[in-house]
Amino acid sequence: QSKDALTIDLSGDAATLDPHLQWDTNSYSIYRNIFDNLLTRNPAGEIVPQIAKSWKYTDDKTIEFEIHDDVTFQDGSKLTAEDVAFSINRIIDPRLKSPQLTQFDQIAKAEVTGTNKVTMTTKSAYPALLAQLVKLSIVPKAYVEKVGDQEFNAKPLGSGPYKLANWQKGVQTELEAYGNYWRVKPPFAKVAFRTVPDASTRLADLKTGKADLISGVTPDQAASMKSETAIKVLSAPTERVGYLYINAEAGPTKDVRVRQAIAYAIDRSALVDALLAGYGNPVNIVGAKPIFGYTDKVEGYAYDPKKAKALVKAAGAEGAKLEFLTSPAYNRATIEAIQQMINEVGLNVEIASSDQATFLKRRQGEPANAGSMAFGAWSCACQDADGIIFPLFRSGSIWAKYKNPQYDALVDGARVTLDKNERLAKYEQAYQILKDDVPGIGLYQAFAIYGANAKLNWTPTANEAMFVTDMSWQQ
Amino acid sequence: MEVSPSPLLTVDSLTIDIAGAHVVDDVSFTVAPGRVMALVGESGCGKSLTSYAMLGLLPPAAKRTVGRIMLENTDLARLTERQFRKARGKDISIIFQEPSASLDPLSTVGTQIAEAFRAHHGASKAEAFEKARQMLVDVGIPDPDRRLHQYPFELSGGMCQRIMISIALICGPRVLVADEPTTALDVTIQAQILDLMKKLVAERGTAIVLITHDMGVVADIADDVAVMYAGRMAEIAPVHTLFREPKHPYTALLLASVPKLDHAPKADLATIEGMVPTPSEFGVGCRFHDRCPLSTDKCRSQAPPLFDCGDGHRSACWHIDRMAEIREVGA
Amino acid sequence: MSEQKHVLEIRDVAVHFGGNGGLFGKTGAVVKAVNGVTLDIVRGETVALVGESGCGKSTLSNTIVGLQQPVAGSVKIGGEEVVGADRKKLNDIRRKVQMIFQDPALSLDPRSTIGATIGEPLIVRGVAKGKALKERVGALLQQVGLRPEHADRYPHQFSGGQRQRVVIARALALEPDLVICDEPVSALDVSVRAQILNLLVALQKRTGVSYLFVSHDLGVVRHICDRVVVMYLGRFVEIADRDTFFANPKHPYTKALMSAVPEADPEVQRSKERLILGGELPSPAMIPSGCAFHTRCPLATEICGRERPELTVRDDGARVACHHA
Amino acid sequence: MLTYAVQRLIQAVIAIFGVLTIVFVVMHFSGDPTLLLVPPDASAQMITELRHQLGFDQPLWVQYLNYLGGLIRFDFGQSVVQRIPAIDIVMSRVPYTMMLAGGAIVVAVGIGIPAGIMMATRRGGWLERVLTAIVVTGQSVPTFLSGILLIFVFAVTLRWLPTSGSGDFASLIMPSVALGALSMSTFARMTRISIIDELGKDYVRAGRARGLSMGSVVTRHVLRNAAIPVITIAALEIGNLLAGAVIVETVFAWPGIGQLAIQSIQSRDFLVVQVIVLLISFVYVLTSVAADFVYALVDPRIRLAR
Amino acid sequence: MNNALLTTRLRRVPISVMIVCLILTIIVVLAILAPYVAPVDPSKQNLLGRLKPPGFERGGITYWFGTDDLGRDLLSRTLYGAGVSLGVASLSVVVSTLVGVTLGMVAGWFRGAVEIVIMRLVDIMMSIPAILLAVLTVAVLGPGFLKLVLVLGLTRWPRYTRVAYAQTLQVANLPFIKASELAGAGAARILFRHILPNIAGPILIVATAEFGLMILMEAGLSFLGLGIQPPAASWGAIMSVGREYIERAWWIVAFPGACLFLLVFSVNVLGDWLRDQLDPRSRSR
Ligand SMILES: Nc1ncnc2c1ncn2[C@@H]1O[C@H](COP(=O)(O)OP(=O)(O)OP(=O)(O)O)[C@@H](O)[C@H]1O
Ligand SMILES: Nc1ncnc2c1ncn2[C@@H]1O[C@H](COP(=O)(O)OP(=O)(O)OP(=O)(O)O)[C@@H](O)[C@H]1O
Ligand SMILES: [Mg+2]
Ligand SMILES: [Mg+2]
Repeated sequence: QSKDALTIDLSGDAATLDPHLQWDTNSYSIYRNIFDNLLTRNPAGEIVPQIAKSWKYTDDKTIEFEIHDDVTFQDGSKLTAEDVAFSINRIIDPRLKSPQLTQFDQIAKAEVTGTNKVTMTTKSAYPALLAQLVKLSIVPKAYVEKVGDQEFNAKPLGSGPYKLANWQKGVQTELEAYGNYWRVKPPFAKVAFRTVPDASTRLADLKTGKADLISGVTPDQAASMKSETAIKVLSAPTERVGYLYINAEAGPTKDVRVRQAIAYAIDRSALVDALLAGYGNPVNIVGAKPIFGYTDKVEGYAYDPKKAKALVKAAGAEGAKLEFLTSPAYNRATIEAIQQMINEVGLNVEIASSDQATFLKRRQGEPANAGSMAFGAWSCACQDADGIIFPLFRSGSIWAKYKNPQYDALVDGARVTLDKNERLAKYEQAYQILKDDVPGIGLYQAFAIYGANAKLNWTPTANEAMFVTDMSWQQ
Repeated sequence: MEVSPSPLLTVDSLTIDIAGAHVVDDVSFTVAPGRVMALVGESGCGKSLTSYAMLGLLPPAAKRTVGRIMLENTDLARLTERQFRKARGKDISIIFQEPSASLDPLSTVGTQIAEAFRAHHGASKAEAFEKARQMLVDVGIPDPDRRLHQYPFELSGGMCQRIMISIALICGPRVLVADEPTTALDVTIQAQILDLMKKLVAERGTAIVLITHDMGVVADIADDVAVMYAGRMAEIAPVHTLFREPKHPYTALLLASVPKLDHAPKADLATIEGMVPTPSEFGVGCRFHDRCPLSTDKCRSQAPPLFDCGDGHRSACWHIDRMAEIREVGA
Repeated sequence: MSEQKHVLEIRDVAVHFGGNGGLFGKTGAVVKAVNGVTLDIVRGETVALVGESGCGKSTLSNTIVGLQQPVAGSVKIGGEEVVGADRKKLNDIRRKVQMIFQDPALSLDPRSTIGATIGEPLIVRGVAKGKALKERVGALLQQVGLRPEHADRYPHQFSGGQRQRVVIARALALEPDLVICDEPVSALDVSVRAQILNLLVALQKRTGVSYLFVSHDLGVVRHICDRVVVMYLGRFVEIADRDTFFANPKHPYTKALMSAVPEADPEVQRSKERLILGGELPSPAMIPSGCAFHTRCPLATEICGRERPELTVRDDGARVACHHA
Repeated sequence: MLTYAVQRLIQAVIAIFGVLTIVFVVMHFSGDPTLLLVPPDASAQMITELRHQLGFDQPLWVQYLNYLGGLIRFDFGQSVVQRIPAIDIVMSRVPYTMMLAGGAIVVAVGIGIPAGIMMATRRGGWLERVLTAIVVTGQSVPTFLSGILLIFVFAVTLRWLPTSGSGDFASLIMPSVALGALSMSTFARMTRISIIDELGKDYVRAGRARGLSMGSVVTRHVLRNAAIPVITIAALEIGNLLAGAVIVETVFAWPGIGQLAIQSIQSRDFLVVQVIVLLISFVYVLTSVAADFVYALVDPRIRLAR
Repeated sequence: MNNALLTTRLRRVPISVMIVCLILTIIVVLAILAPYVAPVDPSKQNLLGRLKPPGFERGGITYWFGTDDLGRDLLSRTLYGAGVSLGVASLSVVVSTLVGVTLGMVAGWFRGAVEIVIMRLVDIMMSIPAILLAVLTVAVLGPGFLKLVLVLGLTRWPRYTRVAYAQTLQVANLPFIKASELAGAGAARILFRHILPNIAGPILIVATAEFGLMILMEAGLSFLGLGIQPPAASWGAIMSVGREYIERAWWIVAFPGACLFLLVFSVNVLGDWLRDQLDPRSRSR
């Protein structure tokens, strides 16, 4: 196929193309092709260099990066250590009001400490630092300072394989290959990311050839695509974990037996087989394989409605009303299925759906008002348990409706431990505590599912990124 | 009296049903070109329905069951809607009884008059308006240029009536059906309109069917008079004969009800006792029998046919010979 | 005559149309439909209002009952001012006055049965309801020559004359003090007309109702009225008692009117001499200077075009606005 | 006339101001966007900080005054999500919205009114039955369904039209049909009923009596008399089409205001919502003023002010 | 009323209207009796029996309408959904008609300050995106059936107001209204006895159109997670689920869709007939 262009349907437009502002999947999918990051992950999920050639910790809080010197921005100017330091300092500058600031707030500062050398200091020992830096794009200092933040957002300029050709807001973003890209030759001359919010329409686009690759395919769609020859399903297990939060601080679920009953009531494999059509793996913990800290040593709750009923009875909670918070952002069928499963063991689950903002306000607010349970699909895009169970269950965190000092000590400790094995051990213990206390239940590891033209070569990865350089037409 | 030429309009045993009753029953008359036939009768006796039937515009509730309406030799009822449309307004046109309701409230009167002309002559808008202006002058509406651009609600009742007249006359119809055309007009303008009609009759040989309650108007313009009662023809006669010598009790009593000049003001006027029967009460006999001073058993059981009394005078009464008794009652 | 007995007092009423310019500046001229008229009607009196079509009779009628706002003047019914009255006040005043409209077809609600229409004033004034109402409506229908069972029918099921009688029945239902009759009998055949006129007279004798009677039929006017007012282009040109009026009409327009009345006798009618009015018909948008009638008047002289004659009292009590009569 | 127009304009400004105020208060009342912006692992303290940076921790009236202050200078503020001026975001969608609304109006009026006329004048015929079926279908098939059905039939199966997109005339057809269908039904039925209401009147008979065909009577007289409810509906539908196209725009990937509105509401992108609301209320108020004038134009008996 | 009259009246009801009434009655009765006539619990899931076609049999139960994406019986859900859809639609239409028409007539009749206040309020209400109001009501009050009716009623009444207002402006000028005023009829009487019947045609059109629309709006809100809360069903909600499976499982949209079509059709026919009843001219046809 001599097609020189690639068209990708995304569910939405990029909110911003300034990589230091919004970080949502659609924005990320697009601007990640315009910018290079300091670090990245290889297909196996390991953290590997990108703009940084190498790095070393000088002490617990200081890390020194060596920068590639053969990288140029798309305007031809050279990428230097200045740019790297600038990028780091820019994102942590409160004046930028970056929503991503929260991910980098452990960084105190970055300085140029020699040709191609940048030294970064963190506020405390921070083992997740590298995982977070995977998300840091390098922006050209001179250009940003010249045009200002707003113009930079409209006409971004990076050192990545593609440069912005035309951004029709809400319609599509067209990129064109940057010929002098330092790593590889970009495989397509042009790439267009179209905004197609409706999944059925994206599939129709793919079928008619209007799109070559579509994101956000539902498991049911994937199942039905299998019979077609011109298109194919691409999928990859991700770090995203489907889980059920259970309020351990208020309502009927304050009783641990009720929480355990819920855990016994859920038939994970039925969920995965029927609703996910196999595009998911059951998990026992709130975490999936690709994350650091994942363990299969913690035994989960097997599906056992009898035991569940007994527990409900023991807790005297038969017919207790449980409020199941949700929003349209979450898969309705999954939620209804869970509701039914829990109802069957003698509880009375009522779904309370509201829009996402209201949902978050309740979910993150006072325990008394935070419902009895909610479904979630979590990814911190850092592939680290710290990014999952810390915010979810550490007391004081906005998501946590759970308090256990022992657990808090473990996850706090893991946060500042650089030694891998020590951290792993801590997380294993933490997961064990979570299993016993059930402030939440891991349900399954989610898959990223894409639909593609049968002639497109691409292997999606666990981090849900769409690197165009990894794609190509079959010869 | 000269022998009338062959009739232009022939209404032949027209019968109209509403809800199963013959509201108009077996009505026949003819009008020759250049003649004026006055149709008089009790309010609600079916005059307007008859006139709608002549134009093929009966309301949906009413059905013409029997009878023909001939314009010269064409049976109007046999025409297709398309052919009939071409005839309406040009061959036969009508002045409706309630003018304000019959004008489109949201079109200027000029448009409505001109439209009638353009429908048949395909004239340009300007020409048609010029013609309409002329019509307004003819019917005596002052300041025609301004009036043409006014809406019906801006005109007085009499003016609306004259607009209706203009619409009916603008194409110079061969037959004109005028349903109480001058009720809203003062006598000077009424005279002017009647003169206009007379001119049409004399110059173009238009045949007019004039429905009116004003015996003065009948006396002024009609050549023949047809008197209807409860949907039936009671009497038809040349105008002089009718006024001098009515041969139907109803006609006689009707004429007696006209206020006389010597009548004492506010003293009771003569009326006809009783009420017109409703269609459901129409019996087999004479429909006037229960109000008629001459009524006998025969009247109750048998409907009188139209008897010919000579000189074009016909009357539907079993007791034409006893008419003198009525005149005594009336006096 | 004491003031108290005046059912209706009209003072210098003027009604104009247009001028403030429609919607899209299609201003046109101001139509001075009624142009400063003054009239009193006492209890039990019938005043006829005659005049050329379009001279402002209906407009004046509408103004009296408060359906039209005058630009100047005052209208009092039973001593209460109509002009500028608010809804509530008007509603009170309207207990005393009713109107028979000129267009029966348009003044009947097509979606109400005529029984409901005639019964409406009785219901809203709390006069009758239920069975009594039905009977009252039936009686009214009978009085105007219709039948009680007609009460269930809708306006479109009636003939023109029948509709006119419905309108009359509605106006008479409340037995008001004053009835404005705008051409009440023009669509009726002579025998029904006689019946209605008898009814009006009987009612007057019984209740002392006053009528303002707009009509073109001078025979009817002569029969029913006590006083005659002649209107020409928005002004009164002659006011006289009936007998004086018919015996000795004075204004040239009145004379022309009289001569145009058709006689209900073909011999007489066709041999009659008529006084034909020549000249341009003036428009109410451009009322001629001086005497409005001078453009058509056989007696007109130079002064008529210059000075407007006022109504002046003549020997026999008639008031006439003419320089020469 | 002029005074009326001025009065009406002042009222319109007050109404728009009212809308802006209500929406402002109510939007803020329902929570701010900070929670939606931050990554899930953000700490409470970080959220507070960002909220402070974005200014959402100020008292409502301060935020409101700031907003008004900006408005006076024609500064509509910046989107917290996209970080560009809210007015630019909305304006970039306006052409698409106008295209789609225009297309839908063409469908709704172009089919609806003639269909209504046919249904009124051909009562009892087969044509009426067919049209009734179409009209009822238009009314009872939800847009989210009709949209996807159209795509499957005309784009995927027949390949006559593009599945989605916003580039050309071809891609405008299906969204216009899907969006206009419901309005089309309303127009058709409203036209039909208004005409039937008029057909019984005497002036129709009078029109035919002067030699006009039923068709000419309808087009020249009845339509105008029947126009007022249709005009009312038109004014309502125009507002509706502008704002109500959420689902159609989503299904056909049409980048209009409706889609933007729902996204902005959901992401609590206040200032963008405000601009959209401003635009919609502007259009709506304008059409309603226009409708009021047209009433008086169509029916000279209607006085604009009493 | 005597019997003869009754039968003649009945005989005059056209057959189409009778059929339509029958359909409506059946739908209403089934909606009310859903708990008794539904073959199975409408929220009983069976993840292994999902998306089965009509006529699918399992465990001695025949799924006449097939099953949905959670293996629930579509027939039962459609039956239960009828109640919700009908309830939401009729309640919200009744509420907004009552409020909207009254306000519109009052504004058109009294004019002046009342008119300005009401009509500007209408402008304001119409300018606020309905979806915003919906989101907010749910945010503040939480989801639920009555709140849904409230939201729909709240956002839709201005439409009726505008229609009623415009029609009142026109009708108020007709002579027969003046005549009624003269007869002494007060505002209430004129508005409800004379103006209302004469403007009922357009209002009935809006109301019947809205009736169908409300069912669809509820579906739209369900689509956004703001409508009736699962597992309760409504036709709209079932269809919005079904659209995802339109190729694989047409029956999910087809059955509730057909019911909706029938309902809207019946309401339209009935509305038209009602209007004819209010118009004596077409009634005596
Ligand atoms: N649409 C209708 N439905 C039922 N009855 C009707 C209808 N139209 C007319 N009628 C009845 O038919 C009869 C004749 O009506 P028509 O209008 O012909 O009377 P008319 O002689 O013109 O009376 P008028 O002198 O009062 O105008 C009347 O009794 C009337 O009540
Ligand atoms: N609503 C209106 N707008 C503008 N002009 C009007 C309006 N109503 C009446 N006129 C004008 O006022 C003048 C008087 O009309 P009015 O209806 O009072 O006459 P009238 O004396 O009742 O005549 P008729 O005997 O023909 O009914 C006429 O020139 C008419 O055109
Ligand atoms: Mg008649
Ligand atoms: Mg008049």
